[in-house]
Formats: sequence, C-alpha cells, structure tokens
Amino acid sequence: MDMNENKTNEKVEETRLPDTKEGKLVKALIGKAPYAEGSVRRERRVEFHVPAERIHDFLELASETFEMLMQISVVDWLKEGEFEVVYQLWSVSEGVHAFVRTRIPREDAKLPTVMDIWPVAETYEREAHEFFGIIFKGNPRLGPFLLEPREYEKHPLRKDFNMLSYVKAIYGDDFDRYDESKTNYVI
Amino acid sequence: MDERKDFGENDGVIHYELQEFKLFEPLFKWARKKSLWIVAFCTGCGGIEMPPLATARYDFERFGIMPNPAPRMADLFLITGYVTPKTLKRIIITYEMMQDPKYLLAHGSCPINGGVYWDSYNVVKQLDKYIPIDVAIAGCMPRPEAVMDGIMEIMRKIETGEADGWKRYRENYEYYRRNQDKLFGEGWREKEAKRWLAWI
Amino acid sequence: MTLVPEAYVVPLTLFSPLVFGVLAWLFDRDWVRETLGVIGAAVPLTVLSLAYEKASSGTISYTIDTGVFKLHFVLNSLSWYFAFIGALVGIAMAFGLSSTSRRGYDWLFSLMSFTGVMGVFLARDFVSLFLFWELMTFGSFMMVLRRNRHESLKYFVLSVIGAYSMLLAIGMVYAKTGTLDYAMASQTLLLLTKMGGVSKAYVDTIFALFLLAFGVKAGVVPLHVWAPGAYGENDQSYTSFFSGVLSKAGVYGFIITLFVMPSLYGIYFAMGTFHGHLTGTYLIAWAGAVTVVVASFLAVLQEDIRKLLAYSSVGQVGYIILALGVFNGVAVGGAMFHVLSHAMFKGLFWLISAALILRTGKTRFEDFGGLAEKMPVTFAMALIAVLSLAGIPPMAGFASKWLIYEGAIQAHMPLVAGTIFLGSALAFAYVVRFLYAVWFGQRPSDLDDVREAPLPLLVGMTVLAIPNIVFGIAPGLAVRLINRFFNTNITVNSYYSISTPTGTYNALSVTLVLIVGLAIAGLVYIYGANARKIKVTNTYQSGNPVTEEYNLVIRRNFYRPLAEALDFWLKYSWDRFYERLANLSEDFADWLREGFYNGNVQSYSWYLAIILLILAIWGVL
Amino acid sequence: MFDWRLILDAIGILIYALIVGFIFMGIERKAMARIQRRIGPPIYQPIIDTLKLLGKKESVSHGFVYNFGPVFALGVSITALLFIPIANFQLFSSNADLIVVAYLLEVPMLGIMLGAMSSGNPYSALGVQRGLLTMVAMQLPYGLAIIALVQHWGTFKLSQLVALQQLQGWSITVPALALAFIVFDIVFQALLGLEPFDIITAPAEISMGPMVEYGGKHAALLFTQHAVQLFAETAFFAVLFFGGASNLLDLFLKQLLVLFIAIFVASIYPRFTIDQAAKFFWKWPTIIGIIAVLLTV
Repeated sequence: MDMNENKTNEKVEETRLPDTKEGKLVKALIGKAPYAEGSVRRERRVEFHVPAERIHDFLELASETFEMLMQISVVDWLKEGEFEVVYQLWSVSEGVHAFVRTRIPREDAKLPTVMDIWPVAETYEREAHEFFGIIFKGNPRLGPFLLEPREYEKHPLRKDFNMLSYVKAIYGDDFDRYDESKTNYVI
Repeated sequence: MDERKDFGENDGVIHYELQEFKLFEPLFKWARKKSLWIVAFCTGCGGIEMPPLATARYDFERFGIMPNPAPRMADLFLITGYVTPKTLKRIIITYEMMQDPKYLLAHGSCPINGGVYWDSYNVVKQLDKYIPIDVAIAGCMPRPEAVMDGIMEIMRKIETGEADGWKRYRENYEYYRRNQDKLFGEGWREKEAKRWLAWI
Repeated sequence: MTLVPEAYVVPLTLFSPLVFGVLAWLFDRDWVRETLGVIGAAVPLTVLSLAYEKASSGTISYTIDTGVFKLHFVLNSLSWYFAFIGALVGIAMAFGLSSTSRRGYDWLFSLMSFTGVMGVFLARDFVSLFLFWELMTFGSFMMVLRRNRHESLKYFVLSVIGAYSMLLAIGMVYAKTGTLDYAMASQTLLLLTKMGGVSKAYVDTIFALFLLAFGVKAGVVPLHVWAPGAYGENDQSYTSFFSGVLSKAGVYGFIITLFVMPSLYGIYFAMGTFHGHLTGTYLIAWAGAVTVVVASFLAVLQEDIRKLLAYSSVGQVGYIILALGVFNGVAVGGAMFHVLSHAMFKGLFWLISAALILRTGKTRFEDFGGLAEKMPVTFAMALIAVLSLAGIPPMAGFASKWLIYEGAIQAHMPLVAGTIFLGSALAFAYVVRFLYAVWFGQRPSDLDDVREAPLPLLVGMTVLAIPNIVFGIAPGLAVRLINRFFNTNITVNSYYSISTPTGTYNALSVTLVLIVGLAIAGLVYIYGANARKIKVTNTYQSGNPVTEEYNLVIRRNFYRPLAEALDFWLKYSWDRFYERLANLSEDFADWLREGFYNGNVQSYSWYLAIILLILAIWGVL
Repeated sequence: MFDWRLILDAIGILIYALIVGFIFMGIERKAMARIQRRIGPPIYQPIIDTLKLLGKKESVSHGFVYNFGPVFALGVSITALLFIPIANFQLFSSNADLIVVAYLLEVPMLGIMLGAMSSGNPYSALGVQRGLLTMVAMQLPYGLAIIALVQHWGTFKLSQLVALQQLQGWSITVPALALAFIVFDIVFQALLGLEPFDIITAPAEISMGPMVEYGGKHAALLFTQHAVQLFAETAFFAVLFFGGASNLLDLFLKQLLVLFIAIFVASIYPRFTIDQAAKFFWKWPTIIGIIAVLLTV
C-alpha cells in the first residue's frame, strides 16, 4: 500500500519537477521525506511545505544538502489563525536557496528548536519569539532580546497588535497626527 | 566620592563651570565656525547622504568640516534620519560626552515629527523634546544641497551666537531629563549598561 | 677611613651580612629579626662608602689563610664599583624583606647570598671565587626551594652544570699554571701559549667552560630557562637582589675572563678573528644579542607580572653581555654603566612588584587594574622605573643604553647594533603593558580596599629610585668611576656631559630643554578650560552606557597580533627542549638500570670480567 | 652666563616650526584632497582646528596621567626639535647626537600612550597596542638605516653629518645609503602614522585610536605636538639624507619633498593589519637594511 502511494507520488513529482539541478535536489529530498511537498520556484530557488510536527526531522534531513540557516521569518495569517514560519536555507555546495514553510496555529504557537542542527538558530528563534510570541521548545535563551523591555510580551509584529493606541500611550501629545475620526492619513 | 554623588548619574555633565575666554573669544568664535567636526554616528537612512557630501562632488571638507569618530573632539552631531528609543539612548550619551560648545543638526522629517514612521511603536516622534536641536532640515531625505544649506545655516548661527543648543540643554536640563526618563524609565543608563552584559 | 680601619673593611663587607643573617635566624622575633637584617645589609654599604677614597686610589687587600690554601680578597676600584651596587640593592632588599617576609629562614639565606655576591666581587683567586660563588648559589637556591620545588630543581641543575664547568676550567688552569691567582694564572697561561706549551684547543676549552659557568648565572639564552621560575617563585623583595645583583655576578665573571686576566687578550688573539672582530668576543656579542631579542620578545608576551619582569631582566643582562662582547672602550663603559642602571631600575621594579603582590595577593595582569589612585607613591616609583628601563633621556637607563649604542655602532657590528634597536622597542612595549594592566583603567571590585605599600618597602624603593635620576642627569659621575678601573675612551666633560669619540650627550641640557618644553606645553594646558575629573565609566563605547560591573579593559593577550606574527617561532621553546632532554636522560637511566642491575649473578660476573679485561688492555694491571 | 643669541634662536625656531608644522599638516590634507579630486580645506585649516579645540569651554580629565600625557608628549617633541640643527641654526645640537634625537622623536608616542591608557577606554588600549607593535615592527629597519648612515659617515653628531654631506655630497648619492634611504622612507610612513601603517589611529575603525578620549585642550596639545613632531621628523630626514640645509628656504623645500613622498605613498596604499605590518617590516625593509649595513661596514 505504502509502496504504491510512494510510487504514484514520485510519478507526480517527476512530471512536475523540471530536470534541472534544483529539480533533482527537491526530488532527492522528497524521496527521503515523503511527508513534505516540494517545488521549484525558479532558478536557484526551491520551496518545501512541511507539516509542523515533522519540521525538525525534515530540517535535519535537509541540513545535509542545505548547510546554512540564513534566517527564520514568520508571516502572520490573521484570518486563517495561523503563523507561517519560514526557514530560509542556503546550500553552499549547490548554490540553491530553499524556503521551508510550515504552519502552526496562532493560539498554540509552539515549535521544536533547531539549535541542535544550526547553533545560529538561537538568535533567529529569539527574534521570532520576541516579535510574534512563538515558543521554540528547547531554546534556553528565549526572553527579552531586541526590543525595549516594556515591549516584551506585546509581540508588536502580530497583525492584531493595536499599534495606534500603543503609540498614543507611549508618545502622548507628540503623536499629533492621530485622530480617531479619520480613516485616511496624509503623511 | 561625595562630589560625584551630587552630580547624580550623568557624572556632572551639566553642573560645571564654563571657561570664559574674554580676550580671544572672537577668534575662537571664528575658529568654531570654520572647523566643525562631525561625530561619525549615522542613524537612519540619512547616513547614506554623507558619502556624497564628503567626496568629490560636494566636498564639505573645504569648509573645514571633517568626520571625526571620537565624540570628545567633535562639535557637530548630525542626526541623519529617524531615531528609535534605542538609538536615542546612544545619542544622548554621545551628546553628553561632547564638549561645549556643541551643535546638533537634524536631517529630514523623521526627527521633526516622525515622518513616514509617524505611527510606528518604535520611532521617536519629536526629537527636540529629548535633546536640543540647533538646525533642522526638512525633507525625506534632504538632498546633499539641502544638508549643505543646513550646515551653512549652523555656521551663520554660530557666528551670531544663535546656535545655543548646548546652553539650552544645560539650562533646561530638568525638562529634557524628565522627558528622557518618561520614555526610557528611571535609571535607564545603568539598566541599559547591565542589559548588554548578557551579550558579552 | 679613620672610622673603619683598613684591615676591617673587607671582612666587614664580606661577613657582616652572613653573621647578621644567622643572628636574625636565631632570634626569630618580630622587629629583632628585621633590625638585625637591616643592620647586616647596611654595614657593607657604610663600610664601602667610607672606603671609597682608599679603594679608588689604591687597593685594600685581605687574605684568609685556611692552612691548605690562602683566600685573597682585594678591594680596588672595579670591585668597589660592583660591591657598592650590590650593597645599595642589598639595603633596598633588606628594607623590602622587612615588610614582605616574616621568616628568619628568608633573612638567613638572602643575607647568605649577599655575602656570597660580595665574596665573588672581591675575590682575587679562583678558590675563593668558587667558594663564594657556591655560597651565593646555595642561598638563592634555598630561597626558591622554599616556594617551588620544580623551579628550584631547574635552577639547581643548571647551577650545578655551571659550577662543574667552572671547577673543570679552574682545574685546567691550575694543571697548566700551578697557580690559582687571577693575575699569575693568566700571565703564565699567556706565556705558555706563546711558547706552545698549551694548545689552542685547550685555551678554547677553558674559555668555553668559563663562559658556560658565568652564562648560566647571567641567564644567557639558551641557559636562561631557570630565570623566570627562580625570579618569579621567590620573595619579590629578595628577587630585587637576585635579579639586580646575582645576575651581575655572572656579568662580573665575564669581566674577569675578559679583562681582569689581561693576558687573556692574547688568548682571544689566539682564537683568531672573524671579519675583523675577535672571534671569542664576537661570539659573546652574538650570545648577548640573541638574549636581548629572545628574552624581550618573550617578556612582551607574558601574562604574569613576575614572568614579565624576569624575562625583561634576562634581556637587560643580555645588553650588558652584548656590550662586553662588542669589546671596545665605549661599549664596555656602557656595559659597566648598564650594570649600575639595570641594578637600580630592575631592583626598583621588583620591589614594586613585591608591594603589589603584598597588597593585592595577585600576580596575573588580568587581576590588576586602576591601582594608580590607590597606591600613588608606588605608582610614581613605577613611573621612574619605567622611564629608566625604556630609556627616556634624563634617566640612568638612557645614558647607559646610549653608550652601548654608540659602542656597538662604532665597532662596526651593524647587526648586533640592530638588535639593540629592536630590543629597546620591545622594552617600550612590555613596560607599557605593565603600566596599562596594573595601574590604569577600571579597577576590579576586589581591589577597592588596597592600601599604599608599607613604609619600609617605600624606603627601599626610594633608595633605588634616586640613583636612577641622579645618574641620569649626571652620567659623568658614573663614567668617572668607571674610567678609574677601565680605559673606556669616554670623555667626561663635566658631571652632566659625556662624549665618545664620535658623539656627545649632555644630560643636563636635555633635562633643561625638556623642562622648558614641558613648561611651554603646561602653559598651553593651563590656558584651556579647567579639567573636570570624570569617572572611569564615563568613556566612549560607541554610545553604549558603561557599567562598573563589566571590566572593559583588555587584560589578557594584550599583544595577540605579535604572537600571531611570530607564531612560527613560538612553536619552539627552550623550556620544552630541556624538559624533553631531561625525560630522555631519565628514560636512558632507567634503561641502563634495568639492563645492568638485572639481579642476575652471572651478568654481574661478566661485568667484572669485562672491566678487568679493559684495565688489563689499558695496562693498569 | 646665558647665551642670549641661542635662546632667541630657539624661540624663533620654535615659532617657525609650529607654524610650518601646521602648514605641513594642512598641505597633507590639501594634497590628499587634490589627489581625490576634491577642493580640500585651506592649508591653514589645522591652525583653525587647534584654536577651536583650545577654545572649548569644557574639559574633562581621567586623572593626573591623562593630563600629563599630552603635556609630556609636546614637551619632548619640543626638546627633540631643539636638538636638531635646523638649517644654519645649530641650536643645542652640539649637546646631543643622532641616537638621542632618534630616541627623543619616539618618546612623544610613549607620552600619548601613557595618557591614552589611563582613560581606561578599550579603543585607546587597542590603539596603544597597535602603536607599540608598529613601533616594535619598524624599529629593526629603522635602526639598520641609521646604523648604515653612521657607519658610512663615521659620526653621530648631526652637525658634523651635515658638514660632511655638504663636502662630499648628499647621503642618497652614496649607493649603500640610497638603500638605507629606501628603508628609512618606508619607516617614515610609520613614523608619521600615514598609510599603509595608519592602523594606530584607524579612524574609521577604532575611533581615533589612542586619542579617543581626548578632547578640548588636550586634543589641542596633541595637535600642536603633531605639528612640531612633523616639522622635527621631516627636518631630521632632510638632515640625514639630503645634506641638511644652509638656509630655512632650502630646508623647507627639502622637507616638502620628503612630505610629498609620504603623502603620495599614503594616498595610494590601503592599510596593513598589525601582523601584516610586522611581517612586512621584518621582510623587505630589513633585508634591504641588512644589505645597506653590510655594504657600509
């Protein structure tokens, strides 16, 4: 049963993936990690979608070809109630840039840390934690990081952060261009 | 030790006696105008306007202006763009380290009223509540010509004695200090210094 | 002279330290011990000062007849000069010891080595030289043994090698000449050389053995490995004497081999010349040059205050050896002068380190900092010592170095002279390291209750600091003394001005012009705004606020880039070489023991048979 | 008792050296600007700068040594200047010789370092470290160049050196000394703190190096010191290799020549790191220096 599924999957991928360096990379990786979906965006740019519970396994596999973690970025999809965490990897040997996307619910935003694969992930995870409130289990240094101490736990880059009232509270009278009744502001 | 306590946290930056040079004051005034050294402290996007100013096209060195990395020798502090609370702390510390007379020139609209970052939680809206500005240049970003014009303006003000930001800072120190403390919280210098210990 | 009869001068100088040392050891009570010790150290100084007139114009001889052989001692201007320097540092050491040491043991052995040094300086024959040499080595060895067994063992092994080679050389001299008196021995030797009674190789061997013996004590590279440990693992007050004077005993030995036995000139000529330089002295000059460079580089890279000073001491003695090897009047005069100035500034340095270690209990640079405010007088002394060591003009260190420069360049030894330039820059580098790490910057919080050094130590420092300035401004004083016993080719125009055949140095005019310059600069300074004192935390750190809690000062690996530039050379170490050699010989001895003493009676009888056979072949049986 | 003529000469030369030194600093900036196709500041700009620094109404200090450092540096620079024969003014040069002057020209650096270190700023410590290591690196070729010179002329006295050169032709006309000249010129870049050996101040990197904590009158003193030092060093160079001078104009032209060589080299070379500088100094300049000294033995 499984075997069959895998075969069909492979066939689909084969038809979809171009016969280039990138296509081969994706194919090889998907072969090892059937739970992930992969595609080629353009030359030197590939993309994977991975379920959140398998992200650590996948990144461990991927780290064989993609030696470097360049960044961890987060997108807040408010209407869908999800955060999309994007691990940006770079393959030094192949010269290919990979986006590994995974989605987690906003209410229970938890992910395993990848510090054991790339120690540099510590910094990126701290940043994502501070700005979005995602908890990376296993990272020992989550806590106040870049922002002013008073902004900790406010997660200012979340879409539902009430920027205007926060700014009003801090800067008070300086914030003179803010008017509750207006809908459009001219800068 | 006791004397220092009286001065408080800022180490007597404000409460000291000025030297009066009665005889040579006009000479020194001329020299101050002709030799403005800039603290190389580029905040925000205006920093990128500095290379054209310094290089062959505009060459501000012909007016005796020189970028100087050490604040103790410098005279002119350029705020080149928006100021975040974090930068502002450094700006205040550097400004207090500069020796009187010192001048401050603000680039662009951000230091004036927040500019495009008017609704950002992280950009200081009105810089002259925290430190005194001598000349502000409007624009987003001002072209090098405008900056040159601002520098000419500050030279004129030095000559007429209008550029007295450093005096205002000393006289109204309580006011500035109150605003700073309101934004950063009391005892921010020591707290901030300790915050960075974890990084070292 | 009337105060001390002539007959008592030498014995008082020689034995009063030892006698008082024994007394201090016996009456081991506070105050009593210190008083006795200081008296013991003060007697030679007093006696020598009183004997100045007599010693500089003539000689004071003294003979001890032990029945088997006679020990001759002579106080002439050369030995007076050395003994006086020794006594001056000795009194400073005694003052230092009275605040750093609380043990009769220290007093006994430090004063014993004092006596030993005096004996070495005053001796006129090889037996007394050897006896007092061993007394001196024994005293200093016991001082190290108390603190560190391993370092004392290193010192012991090298000293024993030195002692044996000296004994061997003396034996070789005695075998051919039948006398032990310096003058007689050298004259006979010269005569024999000329008549062909002594082969060239024989003389070369004597020369080499003496150089080995004295080189160990002077710490010539590669025989310097004992110095850092023995200087460091010691009472620092005693080290001021150890490094200031005991190393000079080695230098004095070089002087004996080179000049006191004047006929050895002939021997140098017998060794031939190399590019117009006498081979023998040329080798000494290069040994000195290598010592200067190696030891100075190592001093720059040290992380421990005692190690830095120890290596610097080795390097400075290297200057003296180098100048002796240059072998012209000016350079030898410079060497003699440097003996004086090195004893003064390095003694001062060690007393300062004694004060620092006494008050803080720390030795590594990373634990010090910001002490200039807490120990201002010690700091002023340190500044004098630093200026003198770095050779800043109106200081004794400059005058002596200037003579060495002139001598080396005049002698047309350009590469040797080049190493002096390098060595002086390195000296700048390591004294600045010392100043920076210990006195300036942010103070570690555990040093907040450090007090000024105790009074006796300060007195000792002052005793050594004053000559640094006096002989700096009046180099003529020292050169005049040196001219009494050695024809240096240096003209003394006045107390303040000396000139060599090619150059001139007027210390007073330099001092005066410097004072005028400082006055002009001071006027500019005074005209400006009044300076307001600020805290050490009010410092530019790219706008970051600075807190007392983190010490920003660079304390470790200050000269890292230099270590990087030298990484190829730093892979090799004499220390490791000797340790490997020691291990090898240990293994070899083990192998011998296991091979020979295997408990088998049969093999023992075989050894006996072989030995008998050998003896039979040799014709003994 | 006093030699009034000598004292007047000294005062006159001091004032002259100060002005010309400042002008030299201005020329340095102006020439750099012209090479970079800028207009550049007026050549009297350093005087304005110094006046402005002196006219600062506030002054801070980190303690006695911090104040003493610049004063000491300026004092020693003045001393060094007065022992060099400047054109037809002998000043005090009969009282001291080449070695003394060479030493005195290095001591100001120690003064600056002493003061800078006492501020406790890590940037100044870094600058001090680099300054001293540059000194260690350059000292060997510097010494070799001087040795070659002395061995050839057989005297340490600067006035005799000048006299001999005026009789027998300038030093650089002697082949061995021409090599020494090359070495000395490389070292000269480091003495003046110009590229490629300007890592001591490294303006864009470690904020002015040792001088980071200096401002106001202290910085004015350091500027004045730099002017005097610049004059003294160029004059020293001219005396050693260009046969001194018979009048001030002659000397000025020779100094200008030396200065322009330094400026042109500085404006086209990037900066060495400190271990690169050490390795460089111990390679080519040392080899050339050794050849020079062996040729003059």
